[in-house]
Amino acid sequence: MKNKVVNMSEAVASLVQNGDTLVIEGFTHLICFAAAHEIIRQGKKDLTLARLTPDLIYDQMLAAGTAKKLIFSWAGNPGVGSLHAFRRLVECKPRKIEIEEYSHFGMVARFSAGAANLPFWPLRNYMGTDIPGHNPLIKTVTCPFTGETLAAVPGLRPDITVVHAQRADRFGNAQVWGLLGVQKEAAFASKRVIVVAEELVDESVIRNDPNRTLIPGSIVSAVVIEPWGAHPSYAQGYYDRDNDFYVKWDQVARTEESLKEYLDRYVFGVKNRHEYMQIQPELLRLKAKAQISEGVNYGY
Amino acid sequence: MKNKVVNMSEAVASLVQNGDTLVIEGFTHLICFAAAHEIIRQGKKDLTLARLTPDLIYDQMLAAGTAKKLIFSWAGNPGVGSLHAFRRLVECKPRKIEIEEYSHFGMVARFSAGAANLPFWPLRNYMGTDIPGHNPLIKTVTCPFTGETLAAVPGLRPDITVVHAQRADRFGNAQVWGLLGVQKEAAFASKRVIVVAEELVDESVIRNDPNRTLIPGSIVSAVVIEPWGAHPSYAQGYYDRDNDFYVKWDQVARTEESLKEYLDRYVFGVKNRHEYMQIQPELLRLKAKAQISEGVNYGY
Amino acid sequence: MAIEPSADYTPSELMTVQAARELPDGAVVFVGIGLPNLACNLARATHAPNLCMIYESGAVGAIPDRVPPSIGDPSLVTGSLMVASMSEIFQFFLQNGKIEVGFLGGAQIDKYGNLNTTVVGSYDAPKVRLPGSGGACEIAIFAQRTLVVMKLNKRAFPEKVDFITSPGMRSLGKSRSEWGMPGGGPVKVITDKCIMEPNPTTGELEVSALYPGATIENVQENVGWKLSVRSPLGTVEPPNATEVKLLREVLDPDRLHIK
Amino acid sequence: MAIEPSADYTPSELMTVQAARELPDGAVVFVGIGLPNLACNLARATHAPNLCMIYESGAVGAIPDRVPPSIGDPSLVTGSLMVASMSEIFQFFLQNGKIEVGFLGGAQIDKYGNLNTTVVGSYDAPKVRLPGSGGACEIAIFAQRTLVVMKLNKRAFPEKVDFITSPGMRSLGKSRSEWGMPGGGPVKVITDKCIMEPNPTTGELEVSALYPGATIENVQENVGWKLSVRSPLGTVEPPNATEVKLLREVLDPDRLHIK
Repeated sequence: MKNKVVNMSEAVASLVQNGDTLVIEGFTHLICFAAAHEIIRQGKKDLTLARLTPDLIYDQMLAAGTAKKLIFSWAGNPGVGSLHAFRRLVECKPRKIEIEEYSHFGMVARFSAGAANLPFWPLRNYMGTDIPGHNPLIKTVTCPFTGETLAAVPGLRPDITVVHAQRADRFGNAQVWGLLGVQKEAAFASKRVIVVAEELVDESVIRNDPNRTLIPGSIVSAVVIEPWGAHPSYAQGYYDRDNDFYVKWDQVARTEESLKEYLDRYVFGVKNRHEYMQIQPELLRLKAKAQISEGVNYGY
Repeated sequence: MKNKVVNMSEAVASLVQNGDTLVIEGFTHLICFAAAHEIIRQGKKDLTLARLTPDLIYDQMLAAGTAKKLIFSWAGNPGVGSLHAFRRLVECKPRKIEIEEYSHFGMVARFSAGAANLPFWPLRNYMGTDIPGHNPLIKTVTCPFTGETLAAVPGLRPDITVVHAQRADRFGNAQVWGLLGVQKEAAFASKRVIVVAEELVDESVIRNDPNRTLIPGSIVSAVVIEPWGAHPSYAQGYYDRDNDFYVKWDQVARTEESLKEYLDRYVFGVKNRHEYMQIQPELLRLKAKAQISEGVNYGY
Repeated sequence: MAIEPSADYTPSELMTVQAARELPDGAVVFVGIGLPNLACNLARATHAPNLCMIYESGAVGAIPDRVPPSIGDPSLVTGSLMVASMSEIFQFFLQNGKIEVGFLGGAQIDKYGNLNTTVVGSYDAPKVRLPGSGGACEIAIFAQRTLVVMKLNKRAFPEKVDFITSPGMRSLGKSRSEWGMPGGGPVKVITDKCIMEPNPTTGELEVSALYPGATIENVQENVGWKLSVRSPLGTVEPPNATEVKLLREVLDPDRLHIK
Repeated sequence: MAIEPSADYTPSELMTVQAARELPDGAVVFVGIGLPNLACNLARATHAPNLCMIYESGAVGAIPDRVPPSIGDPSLVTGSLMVASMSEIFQFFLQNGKIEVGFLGGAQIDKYGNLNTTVVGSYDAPKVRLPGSGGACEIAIFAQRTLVVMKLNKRAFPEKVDFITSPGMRSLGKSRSEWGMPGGGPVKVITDKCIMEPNPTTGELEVSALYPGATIENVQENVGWKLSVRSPLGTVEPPNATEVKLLREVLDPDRLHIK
């Protein structure tokens, strides 16, 4: 296999195209803000952003004008409240962006179908709710054995998915522990995959514990090594979630002006994640304490 | 949660009923021969045995007269050749047992649907083959989005599934590494689950590395601690596969008489797995060598 | 455990205690953040030490050593029993009927227990755009029973919600059984003045117990439909000193959730 | 690497070497046991050090340090790159088109490359009951291309197989594209006397290369349909000394697979 390590700027320039359907997943855990910031810096546009929880990361990308459409299931600031940039775009008629809305299960099903190369995924869901009434892509399918009517959602095949991992080798074999979200499904569903890792490790580290591998290098287009690349999200065993930042964002995003100031300083005002960390040395307080698991025997 | 540890005899007596659909899974790895032997000893009958690879374990159960039906996808002796007891039952007209045959993907799909409580599972398979022509449970479903015709198999919901694991706590939280097969899907699909573990560990060992947990105690009915319970199959990190036994089985199973002698000596001739190991001290040569993985940091 | 009643308690504390008491020991509970999380931890610390807490983020059997600000907090993973992928959480746990109790809340709940967490006003021209379903829709459909925890307020308890995100006992003209919903729906709505339960025949939420000091009039003036009242009305044990002390000193010392 | 031809080699060695040479460096290969496994390991040891070997058992990027007697051998896990569940193997890898090369064999192959591993005789009254599909059916349908490795023999190469377990270029009256099969099918059938390839138009297997010393007559007398022969016929480089030495001394020293 060939060495796929590049820097974030190269990865985004070569693999993210205007108009792409882009996925940066990670459920609370391992959300790759570093990739989002570089996409904003490079002025990518007309993206369709898909993600269960748009979270601050897509609030920032929406505010920066990168997107024409959002596919999602929960658009809030977890534990805090609203996503204000998102709300400014949808609390008006007509909306300033397209939206396509599911529940979490529906989004998980869309990624699962995409990863399995199936055109749809069946689920027993949505009866008695107003969700399908506002989304024509939630249809029904009849079970050929029981005759039951089930909900069905179409497979989602992103052009590009960014997977943040704790560690990866230079070929893209990526290992994750802690919350797994739908990162594996999103990666296998995607035409192209960028792995962003906290730490570059030798292939032998991966081979030392193969059950930890989330995605194999064979489906990966590029590897970016970006310590602290998920801040203000977190990486189990590397650094804690910056809950203060999530609270602060509620104020930052409340007006277009304060949000723009944030982007000017922390996104456009730095060249890369390294500089982002340099101007915020206080973030090092989030470094994880050690709670190391014990090894298991892979011998025979 | 309550302590669910019982011995194999109690677990089988209370949880396996005549006429049940029974699954003992494990793909080459972690096949629970100890449970099969106890089921044979207790004279259970009219079972429907489901498993991707019937392997020696179901060859023995078929020979012992426990089953009325077999649901499977590959009935051979891996790396060796035929399952002779199986062949004696099906190479005649009419067959002496019912069979229901899929490919591996079809069986995986049946367990996946069962675990997800779906009545069917779609797959792009079986076109141009004679498999569906001999199995009316392979049907088709039409995608509501693209109009494509896909294959569909029905969900499989066993009455009882035996999951062999490297280690478990007394509540049934079970951890597995190495090959995972379809054990998780089979367990979640099943009405009742017996976990058989090589080693009883404290709950704290499970909590020390939660990403290794294959199935949670909340779906487990009983826990049996049975070292060497998978022999002649293997348990990664505990003992190697007894490849010699697989080769030898080809001779043992070739006639009803020699197979009966085997069962008389190694199944009916012992009370439990402990005695089975005592009369074969040479098996200790299979004990695994150490190749311990490194821990990861779960701190934050 | 002390059974002496607490000298004082806030409405949030009262609601949390009522919710905790609905959780039997050993139950498998799908936990949301905020008061439900506190209620589960309170139950674990008192009568239900073996409660199995599952989060839609994938943490199973979590024992967080801090108050988790989000359902994906790292403290939910460290020391948990299992990490499941979200595909497993929704398919193998929820859709498969393995979740006994689910917690729900929302901006609006109506007389059939339908919940709205999507939009106030119309979907295409929202007055307030809320976050949306998340996992709430499927929790409402699949959990064997759900508990709703919400403060009374006329805008939050309309006769009909603006958008049904999570179906209650009757929605879009059909009952749960007519829709073929596997779960039991909202068996209790725990408010700050009373407990409501669905009428077994009509599915309408009716007052089943009043808190000490509350009156039916207090409740009715905060609810957008004509309330039925069960007879005899159930009683509610106020929080005891142990429960209040645990909430204040151990489970939410920084008052993140209990105001 | 030595390119001196080997002084002697067996038909199995010749087949294994031909199969190995079909594997480009870096390819993702779905490996079966026996000769295909040896062929992959030989390719890894010679021109394709970065071959990614995937087994239906779930081992990805295996580097076994012994000859694995089964596709679920523990040696395939120790030191591998990833363990995938079988659900992932079949859905995310195979059905998702991520497998470039699949190896197949069988008791019978017919003129369209259809393979039978299910039954000789009729399904309901078998002369010989074979193991069945395992993953072969879906490997044949989904792998970007498949390689078949089988020794010539009149019973093994009938005009029509008794049961189609794994579809070839044309089955049950339709071509692969008419069936909508995603994979490319059997691009090469590697026998002990020749290599066959499907005719691009008709899908019939025809002789594309003869091994040194073999004749069309040798081949035809072992095959149950009238063989077409490509013109010009391709040539086949016999095994070189390095390849034979590797097979005999390192990869299969106990002659488990190579007879």
